[in-house]
This record gives sequence, structure tokens and C-alpha cells, in this order.
Amino acid sequence: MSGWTGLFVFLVVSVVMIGGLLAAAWMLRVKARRDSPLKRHAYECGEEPDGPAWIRFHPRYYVVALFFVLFDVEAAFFFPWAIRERALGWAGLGSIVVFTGVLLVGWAYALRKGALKWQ
Amino acid sequence: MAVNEDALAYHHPLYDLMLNVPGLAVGLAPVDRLLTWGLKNSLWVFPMATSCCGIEYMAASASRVDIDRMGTIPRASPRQADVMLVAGTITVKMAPRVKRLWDQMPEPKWCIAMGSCAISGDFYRNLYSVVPGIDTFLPVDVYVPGCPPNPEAVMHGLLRLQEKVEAARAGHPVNAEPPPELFGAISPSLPRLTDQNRPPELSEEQVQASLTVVPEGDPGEVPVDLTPPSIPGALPDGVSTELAPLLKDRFGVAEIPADAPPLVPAERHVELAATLKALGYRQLVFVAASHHPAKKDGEAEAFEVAYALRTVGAGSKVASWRVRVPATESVPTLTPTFAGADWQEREQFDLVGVRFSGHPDLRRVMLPENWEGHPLRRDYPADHAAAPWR
Amino acid sequence: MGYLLDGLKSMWTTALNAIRPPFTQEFPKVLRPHPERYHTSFALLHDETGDEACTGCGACARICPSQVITVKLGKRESAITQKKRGYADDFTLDLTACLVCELCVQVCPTDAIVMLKVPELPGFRREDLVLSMPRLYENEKSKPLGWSNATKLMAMQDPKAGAAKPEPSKETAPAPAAAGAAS
Amino acid sequence: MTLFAWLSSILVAVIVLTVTAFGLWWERKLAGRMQSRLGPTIVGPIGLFQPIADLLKLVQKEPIIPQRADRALFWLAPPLTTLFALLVAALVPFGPKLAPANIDVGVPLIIALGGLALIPVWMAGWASHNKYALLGAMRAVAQSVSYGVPLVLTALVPVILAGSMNLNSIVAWQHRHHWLVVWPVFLGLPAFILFILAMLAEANRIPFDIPEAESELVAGVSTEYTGMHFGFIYLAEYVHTLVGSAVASTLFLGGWDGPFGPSVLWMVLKTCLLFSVLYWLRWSLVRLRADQLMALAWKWLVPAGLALVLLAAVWTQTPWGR
Repeated sequence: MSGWTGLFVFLVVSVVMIGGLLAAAWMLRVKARRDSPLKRHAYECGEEPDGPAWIRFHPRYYVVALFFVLFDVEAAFFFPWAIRERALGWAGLGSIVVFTGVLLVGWAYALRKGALKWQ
Repeated sequence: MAVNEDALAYHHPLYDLMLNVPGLAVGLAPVDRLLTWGLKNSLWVFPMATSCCGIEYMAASASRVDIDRMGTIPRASPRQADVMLVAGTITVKMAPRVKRLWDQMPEPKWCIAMGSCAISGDFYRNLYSVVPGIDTFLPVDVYVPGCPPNPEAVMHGLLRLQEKVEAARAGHPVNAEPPPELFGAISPSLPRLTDQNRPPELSEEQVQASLTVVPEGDPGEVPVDLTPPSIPGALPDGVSTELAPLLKDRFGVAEIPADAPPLVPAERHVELAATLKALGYRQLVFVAASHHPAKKDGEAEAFEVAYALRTVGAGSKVASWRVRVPATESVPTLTPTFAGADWQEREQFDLVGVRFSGHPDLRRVMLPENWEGHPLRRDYPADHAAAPWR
Repeated sequence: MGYLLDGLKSMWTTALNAIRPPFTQEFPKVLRPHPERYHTSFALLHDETGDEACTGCGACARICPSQVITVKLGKRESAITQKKRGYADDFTLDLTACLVCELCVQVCPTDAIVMLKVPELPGFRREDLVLSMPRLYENEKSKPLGWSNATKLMAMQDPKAGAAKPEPSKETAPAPAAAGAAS
Repeated sequence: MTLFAWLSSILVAVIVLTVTAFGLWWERKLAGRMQSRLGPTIVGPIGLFQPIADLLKLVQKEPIIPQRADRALFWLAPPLTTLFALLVAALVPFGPKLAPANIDVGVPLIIALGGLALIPVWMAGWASHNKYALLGAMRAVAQSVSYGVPLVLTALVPVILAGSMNLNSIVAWQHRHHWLVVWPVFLGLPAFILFILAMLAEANRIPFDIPEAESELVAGVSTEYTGMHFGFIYLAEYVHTLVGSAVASTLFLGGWDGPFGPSVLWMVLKTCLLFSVLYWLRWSLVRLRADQLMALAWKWLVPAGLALVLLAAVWTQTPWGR
């Protein structure tokens, strides 16, 4: 339990420190006397911003996210097994090999299907 | 401490408030010194490098001079930069972009004009397309002379800027009054941002100049009397000999001048180009137009457009001709025959003002969209008042 | 695999660089020696009699590609030789638009204008970079002068002399402001 | 106990931030030397006060919020990046039981906090309403998400060998046996290298810094940020690297374990050394393309991580690893 208290205390300390920096920046900030209307335009290498930036993205990013969900959830299953690994012995090892095997079949299938082709 | 409020383009809202609390001001003096020290020792540069001075700036960042020694690092985004280092010629088309980037930098910010082009436009300063010094639209803090300045000079400029930062915060800005005997020594004598007698609305005008079309009187009234030059025989070698019989037999051209391309009737020249293309002249080398103002002996204003084609491969042959039309008429476009004529004709339209009939997309290609007039016409004044930024 | 090998190679290179002495010459403290014909700023000289060498002929103003030199010709009696000759009443060189091409030095018939070996100080105003006549004569006294003047440059091009030319001495100390230093 | 928590928290947070600030200076110095330059020399003795000057400059800059930005997110994101990067430091033991938070599920918590640091990056990219920032954030998310998997897998190797997820116990196990990179070397060394690669990718450092590739994306996520807000993003990147190297040295290099002297010294020494090596990598390598990056993660690092995990499990069943 004490560990979590420590983490909480650390969180408070960090928040205070970062907040202090923010407050200092707020207190010491400068303000322009004359503001140009161009100042708050989005930066686009000196050009007029061309349309909104919140646009649709290529689905390849979505595929990466799907991949991640698959593997990270599976990787989370490793943790409980990992700390009991010695006690579980060869039986535990065998079952995790089977588990990994199934995972790898899915991995190979996805690669074969070109899920990571970045075009 | 004693920040001269009027001298700086920015102020500290809360900090100023704290200074007004009695007694606190004394305590804040070291804080102020510390802040100034931070400000002047961390000048991050936004390199606005457009030409050869940019190379010298790069050399300044490299091993020999290494401006990182004084904490100067380049930032790609103006939002994080403190100093805009304008290194190179700024053209009229570039100037609004420079201005926009300058505006997007957060205060406090400074500007260094590096090299003659940025300071005054150098020997392009009377050219229609070049801004005669960036201080016509930007407040420049340090001028680094040279063409280009060497890397040490860049660092020296930054060191001078540090002096200026410190002096400005101490309340005595360094460039208060220019020596009067030097007024008018600088040419062209255009109003600069630092000029005391510069009308304040001028800056706004110059910003707007490239954003909106400013209605102006007809600039074409300047009397210019220049004999129209014949287009020089730029291609003395390799000019095709088979062109002469072709022109004489099929296109009815009477004489073929020795020192210039032959003159072809405008209505036949597309056909000529197609014929030549069939003969193997596959490449359009150039389209070059010239303007011939009206002369006193009654000769009307006219345009001449010269074309040159060449065969592709070893032993290349060249065929060239010209077309002359009155200024009111247009030249038939070559775009259907040679796709490359598209942009070249656009360029001639842009700079000289020749119209090409049948051209698919006849608009400006080099100059800004709102440019007035055609700068390579002979009656276009060199220091054109209507040109933006002037 | 290629990336890995190249990466290791570049890591080796950077590691070697890190233990080598750096190239940097610390600018404000250490000044790099400049070549004798270093193109930077200008000075007007006095001739061997101690009179102003410039005759106000305006050859420099005519040849200047960016037209930064203005010379005002005046004729008066010399205070030293008592002969009447041309003088520059006013001489202004606008360094803000100067190309530092050295053409003015090359055409000067009296070797009156030469280049300096040190650059002009970066200025806070455009006017700081305008070299007026007092400043140009001041430069002669206070700054190291470059090697080249019109006579020496002409001698370099003399076909009889060939390419052989007296290579200037390597001293980098400021040349003395004595009259005739460049004649 | 609570007093200890407060004191150690303040101490660790201050130390991490200070070390990071001078890590900035150290990096510029190191980068300079690697490029035959000197790096900062003018501000303070051997340029030591350069980060302080930078900080003092950054707090004075004018804050600009772009016209179409999401104001709240735009303001909140950069402090959060620093906060999450900093939080990991609470879990790293600087000596036997000497950590602000000694938590039994340390390893997964570290990975979770590292993953959490992704959210403010995405917030910043989205809120800026700038194409470079958004593209940078998109790439950052795709990259961190991809490299999260090998990170988890390689962190499992010490967990399996030590039989605990508590960082302190892992170091204690290394203290009793060997440092993990030393023995079993065929497990520890590849796992260490993989962990470093994945950690670099999570922190968006070269060679995995496509989210802020200067040559194509200006400054990536931080494009629209001025002043201290940019400073926070900048700081977070370095805190992330510093804390990442602290975690890596805890998991694989024996943490506070050393042959002599105080344990804190060893921990700091190892962390700083690893930190410097990461800079060495940064100034030597070129960045990978986005597709190469993804291919590296999914085609090579993930299977390699799985293999390492299984190998570690087999090793613990053999008489030598028992």
C-alpha cells in the first residue's frame, strides 16, 4: 500500500513543479503591443493555410492500431504466467508455447495478407 | 528594469504590474537582470535563407565558427524562434511569406538582415521583382554587411544583437536617431520602417500590397524611345539549312535574314511548327517574346515572339522563326503541337504581355497573381511605383 | 542489414570525431587569418606627399555594378604641393548595397581606394553602413589595409611579367597608416 | 514513512529535472564534439548555464494559440507530456528499497505510464489544428503503439528470470546472481538491445524520430507551440529518454548494484552512461522511413521478443537457470 502512497505523493510533487513552471511562464510572459492578424494563423511554411487540418487519414494507421490491440492484449496475458513461471514448470511452459504458436499463426496470416504494406 | 515602454514591441503585463508595487521594484532588479541575461543568451534562429547568404549561415552553424557556442540553434518553426535571419534576396513574391512568418514569431523577436540583398536589394534593388531591402516591411535590428558576409560576420551580427537586447531592456535603445548628414545617401531612398518621417500607414499598405490588388493609374505613359532590337541570331551554329527552302516554297517567306530568325506570318506558324515536328524537330527549346513600342514614324506597337525547335539526339539541328503581331492581336498558341509550350507561353504572357489565342490556361506563372502590368515591356518603368513593396 | 553496418560505421566515425580536437576557432577571441585580397570594406588613402590621393575622377562610380559610389568632383589648390588639381569634395560608398567585387579598386588611377582586411561592424541602422568620406579616411588610419591596389593588380596582369608577382608578406598586423603605404 | 515519501519525491523530481536540463547541455556538448565543434561555451563556464538561459528565455516568450486550435487541449497537452514522462521516475529504485514508490506491479505500471505519455502527444497534435502537427502525432501514435509490444515482451525477460514484477526485486535478483546483460548473456543482451530500441521509439528519438522529422514535418507535434509550452514538449522528450535509460539500467544493467561504494552512485552512473550512448546513437544514425519503422517493429522485433520470452522460460526450467 505504501508504494501507492509514494506514487501519489510523487504525482502531487510533479504536478506542483510543473504547475510552478507554468505559473512562472504565465507571470513572465510578454505581450505584443500590436498584434498582426497573421500571427494566429496556422503555420504552413508562410502560406495561407490550405483548408482545415482535421482531415481524414489513410487507413494504414488504423490497421496498425488493430495490430496493436491484438498483440498488446495477448502480451498482457503473459504477465500472470511470467511471475509464476518457475512454479508452473514444464506444463505451464507447454501451454504458453501453444498460446504463442496460435498468436504467431495469426501474425503470419496478417503479414501474408499484407497488413503492413505501407502504401 | 527601466524598460522603455515605447521602444519595445512588447510588454510584460503582469511583471509590469509587480514593478508598480512599492518596494518590490528594488527586489526585482536582479530578477530583471537575470531575465535579460536569459533573453540575450538564448537566441534561437529561424533561418530565412533564400540564396547564397544562406550557405554562409550554414557555414556559421558548422564546425569552424559554430554559433551553437553562444546558444544559437536553428528552429524550423517560427513559433519557437527568437531571431529571423533573413539571408538572401527577397523577391516581391517571397515578401508576403516572409512577412507572414515574421508575424507568426512570438514576441520578443528580432530580425537580422544578412548581406546586401536583404539590407538593400543589392544591385537588384531597382529591379521590378526584388524588394529593395527587407526593412521596407520588417523592423530590422541588425544589418550585417557583406555580399555575402562571412560566417564570422553572422556571429558578429548575433553578438551585436545581444548588445542591442541588453541596451533595449536597460531603457536606451541603440538606434534612436540616424545621423542627418547621411540622409539621402542610400539609394533607392524609400521610406523604411525605422524612418521617423515615414507615414505609419505605409507599413499597412505594403502588407496589403501583395495581398490585394491596388488600383493605380495607367503606368504606361512613360515616354521611352528605344529602337526595337532585332532578336539576335542566338543560334548561329547548327541552324538547319532545310528550313530555308521549306519556308520559301510552302510558307511564302520572301527573304531569310542572315542574323535573325525568319519572320513567319502569325496565322501560318502553327502549321510550320507541326511540319517541323513531323520532320523530326521534336523539342521546343524556347519561346521568347519582345515588346516593340510604337515609334515616331508611325510604326504601331508590336510584339515579336521567337520560337526555336531542335532535333533530339546527336548532331542536333535547330530551327527557329519569329512571329510579329500588333500589340492588339494575339499569337496562335503552340500548345496543341508542343505541350511544353504551355508554361513557356504563360511566362511570356506574364512578363511581356503577349496574348496567345487558344492557350488552355493563360494566367500568370512567375509573378504574383495581383501584379500589375508586364515588367519586361519596354515602357515598364524601372522603379515602378505600382509594384508592391515600393 | 546494410543499415546496421552503416550505422555502426557512422557511430565509429562520430566516436572518433568526439575524441579528436575540434576545428572551431572561437570567433570573438580568435580571429581567422584572412587572405591578402580579402574583400570586405574600404578605405581612402593619402598619397606619398600626404595629400588626398583621390582626384575625384569618378571612375569607381562609373564602373560600380550596383552604383553605390557617389563622388562629387571639386577643383582646388592643394594645401601641400600648391598645385591646382581635382579633389573629391564628397565621396560616399553605400556598403548596404555593395557587392564587394573590388572593381573600384581595380580602376582607380591614383590607387586612392583600397580594401580592408577586416569587415565593417554590423550596424543597427542602415546609415551605420554608409561609408562617408571621413569614415573612409578614418579606416585608412585605424584598420588593416588589404594588399591589392590598382597598380599591383595591373602588374599582376602584365604579360611580360608573367604570373610572377610579389606575394604579399604574411603579416596580419594592421598596416601603418603612413602615407604611401599602398603606392 | 509519509515524510520519507515526500522527501524522496521532491528529491527525485528535482534531481530528474535538473539532470535533464544539464542533459540538454551535455547533449549539445557531445553533439558538438561529434561534429568537430565545441558546443555551448560562452554562456557560463564551458557553456554550463546554457539550459538555464534557454529556460529563462522560454518562460518570457509570448504564448500564441492558433486561431482554430482547440484551446483547452492545446494548453493542457505539453504539461501533461512532461508529467507522464516524469511519473515513471517514481518507480525507479536508486538503492535497495530506495524509491519514492516501491510497487509490486512496477514493470507493467512503467509500461502503462509510458503508453499514457502518448495521449498528450496526440492531444497536442490534434489540438494544434496544423497539418504538420497532426501528421506528426499520427506517426507518433502509430510508432509508439507498434513498439509498445516489443517493449512489453522484452521487459518480460527480467520478470521471468527474477520471478517478480517489482523493480526492486528484479535488481535484488541481479544483485544475488548476475547482471542480466552479463549472464545469461544470450537472453540478457538481445533483450537489452531490443528494449533500448523499443524505448527509443517510444521516446521518438533518432533513429525513430519520424514524428518530428525536421526535414519533412517542420517540428512535428510541437510546430505550433511557443515559449514554455514548447519547452515542456522539449523537456518531456529528454525526461523520457533519461527515465527510459534509468529503467533499462534497472532491468538489465543491475540497477543500483555495484561492486563498491554507495548504490545511488552506481544507479546514476549507469543511467548517465546509457543516456550518453543514446545521444551517441542520435547523432550518428539517420532516421528510418515510416514503413521501414513499422516493418522493423512487426516483422522482426515482435517475433524476436516472443522468442526471447519463450527462451527465458525454457532457461528457468533447466538446472542452470533454476
